[in-house]
Amino acid sequence: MTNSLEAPTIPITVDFSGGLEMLFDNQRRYAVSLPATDANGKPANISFLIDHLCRTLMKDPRADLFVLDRHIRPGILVLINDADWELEGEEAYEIQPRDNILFVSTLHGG
Amino acid sequence: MTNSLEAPTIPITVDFSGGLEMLFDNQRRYAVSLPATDANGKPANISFLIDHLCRTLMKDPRADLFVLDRHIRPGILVLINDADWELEGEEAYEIQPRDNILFVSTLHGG
Amino acid sequence: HDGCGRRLSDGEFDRYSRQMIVPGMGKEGQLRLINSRLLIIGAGGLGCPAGQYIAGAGVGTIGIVDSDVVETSNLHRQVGHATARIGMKKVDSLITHLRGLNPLPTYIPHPFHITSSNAADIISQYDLVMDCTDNPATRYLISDICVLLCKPLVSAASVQKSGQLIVLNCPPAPQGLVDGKYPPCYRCCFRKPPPAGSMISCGEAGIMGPVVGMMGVAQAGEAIKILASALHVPSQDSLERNLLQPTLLIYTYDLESAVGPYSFRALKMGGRKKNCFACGENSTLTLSGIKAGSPNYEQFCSVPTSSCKL
Amino acid sequence: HDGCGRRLSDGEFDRYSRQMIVPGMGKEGQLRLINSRLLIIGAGGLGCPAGQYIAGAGVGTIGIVDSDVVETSNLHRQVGHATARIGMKKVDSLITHLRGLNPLPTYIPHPFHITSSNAADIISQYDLVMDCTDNPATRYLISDICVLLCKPLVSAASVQKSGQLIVLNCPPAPQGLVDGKYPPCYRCCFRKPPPAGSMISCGEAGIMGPVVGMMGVAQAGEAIKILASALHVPSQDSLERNLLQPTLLIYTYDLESAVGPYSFRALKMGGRKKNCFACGENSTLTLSGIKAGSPNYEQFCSVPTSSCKL
Ligand SMILES: [Zn+2]
Ligand SMILES: [Zn+2]
Repeated sequence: MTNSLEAPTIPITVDFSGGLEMLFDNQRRYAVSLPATDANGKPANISFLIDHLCRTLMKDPRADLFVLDRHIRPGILVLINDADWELEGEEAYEIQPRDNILFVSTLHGG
Repeated sequence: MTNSLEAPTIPITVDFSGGLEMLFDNQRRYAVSLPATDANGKPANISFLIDHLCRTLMKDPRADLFVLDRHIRPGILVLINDADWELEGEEAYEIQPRDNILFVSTLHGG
Repeated sequence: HDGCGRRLSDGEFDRYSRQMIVPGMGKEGQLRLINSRLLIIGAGGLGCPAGQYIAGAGVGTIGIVDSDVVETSNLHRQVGHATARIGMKKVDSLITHLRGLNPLPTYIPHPFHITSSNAADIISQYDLVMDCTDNPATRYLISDICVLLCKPLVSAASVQKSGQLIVLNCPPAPQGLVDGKYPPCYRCCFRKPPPAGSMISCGEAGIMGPVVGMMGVAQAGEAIKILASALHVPSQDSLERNLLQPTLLIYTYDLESAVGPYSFRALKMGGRKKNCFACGENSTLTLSGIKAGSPNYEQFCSVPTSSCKL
Repeated sequence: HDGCGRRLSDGEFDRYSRQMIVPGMGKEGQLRLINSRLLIIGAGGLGCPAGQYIAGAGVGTIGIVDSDVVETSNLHRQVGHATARIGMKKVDSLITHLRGLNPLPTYIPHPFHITSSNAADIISQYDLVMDCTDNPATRYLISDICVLLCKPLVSAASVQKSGQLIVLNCPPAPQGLVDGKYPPCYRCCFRKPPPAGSMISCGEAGIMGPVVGMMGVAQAGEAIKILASALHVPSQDSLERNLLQPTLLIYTYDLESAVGPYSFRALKMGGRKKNCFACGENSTLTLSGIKAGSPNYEQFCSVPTSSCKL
């Protein structure tokens, strides 16, 4: 499959919480049309989504507050349909239509 | 369609909150297999569901705390998939598979 | 004229700095709070925690209505009172506590019942009302007056292990205005009260302190955002903000299991109803009518005012 | 031996009657609370409201750990302190307030930092721990000690307009027990701390009072149910109750709109992890090791202990 404009996409929602929304133009929820496959034709997974978000939605120069070494930075939880991504396969989880992916920064204040 | 044991049913969940759970054996959530049609062959609606709940699930002699004159008693909100039933057609709303119907008693204490 | 141009004193700046640096609050939001007048009706399980955060945040004028006196059985949940103040009027006891926390606001005690006769006179002195009462008749009365006086109403209730919260009439729109999307009043959401005897009374049902506490703090949170963001000022802008999705928050506490997926539910309610008795297009509700005894709230609710003060 | 057979005094009965009649609480639950020992670590924005409801509910012994003194900038959210007590140790200030609310519990001040050296000695004196602190190093330390001493931990945190709450290690299971479904510890859920500098510090981020207040009250609610229902007592029965669905509650406050569908979310977390550094099957974590300085929590978190006390 080529990266043509007609490449199929997966409709999902992406949420940012716990302060991460500040990195994404202070918007908490995005409707995202995610390319269904990555450059190698493999089904879009969480890794690919994170990469996609950095390329298309990140409005802040401080990308390292979201991603470190191409992985989500420590201290950010990833929730797939409100379940910890560790229950779903982490970065390898293949995105399904209408999935909700939530990125939430863990808090320490009190 | 007859009322045979093989009559098709609609799988839904029914929740009770705000104290109404006390009328239903202190259980907050029930998985209900609702007959798809009423005795007259009309699709199951909220009215039919309320009647069905009184016949099959109500464990308390105080049925009038839930139903008055075959209508839900004043002071109880009915939520269809977390939306006020007035947005969905009230008693005439036709139940869909996997619907969640919530009955919640309005509170006045404080 | 709204006083939002003045400087903050050093004392104010010290005290409010941690909330002023929150994005969206700022000096402007803080001055709006300082220049606001807020009425808490009920100094019990909801009014105590609500009052603490309202006073802490620096709302400039805080009125409190309650006719009761502090009793021992209040103190597991009415955390703005104290054992040494048992027997004192609740308004005086709570103001004592709040003034100790923050001496800067002006505190106004209204040590009597809110009634059809006095409700409009009291509520007209404030910008926003918090319903922290404990019986349906008073809840309908307060909402009706708020409709007629164009005041936003932050309403909460709690019994036993359940709590409810809803922001009503915000931003306020004049009675009878129904062509478009306007926010509901209490009657739009709860058209009829429960029949006499069907309510699980708080005296027999009991109440868990943190349940009513959560609702009281949540009320303060809603009131602070409304005043600080000027969401209570009628304007096209405020109407467009998503207060137009009226939400009833319900909290269900379970003694047998930890917080879980159904502890909190946000229920989508409708907007203003064309045929609403209070705010709808043919409403005959008036301030003078209410003062003269029409409608009769006690009769409408068919129950005596609850004798259990939560 | 648990004291649950004794009678309630008239004073206790008066004070606690409204919560004792809640189904599932009763005299038995009340006596369990009275016979419980609870530790609040942090007397700030979380610890103040949490302490009010813990004291109000009648938990018999309440310890409070904090080394700070009350400052003016605390008072918009730390509602258990007072302007007249600025400069006083927070533990003494909060105990003054709580004793005024309810003189019956025994209050134990621990007016110093919790550290690797003293944590086990303090925590071992209590049945349940509430983490109301403000920095990751302390949070990992507290959780590790709770794992080793088999104490349930009710953990909350809040910054700016967000709050989080999770019940951990409840019912407690011995370190290394992983064949089956056991509840997670803090490290199971939050394996690695954020790198230095990536945290939005509370000093620059600010904090809304009702947001941290909601989390503190919610913590009290979870702690009360655990103690009153004996969910902290290891047993097959308590393991079968649905604490096995560990839930992270997140609260998002929006200054621009009223409470709505995403204000609260209940996130499903995993259970105990086999490879957890603290509670997993090959864990080398010990009390003596911690006391001797291993692991080094400050280094693990790579950040100095936060200087902003919420
Ligand atoms: Zn209305
Ligand atoms: Zn662990």
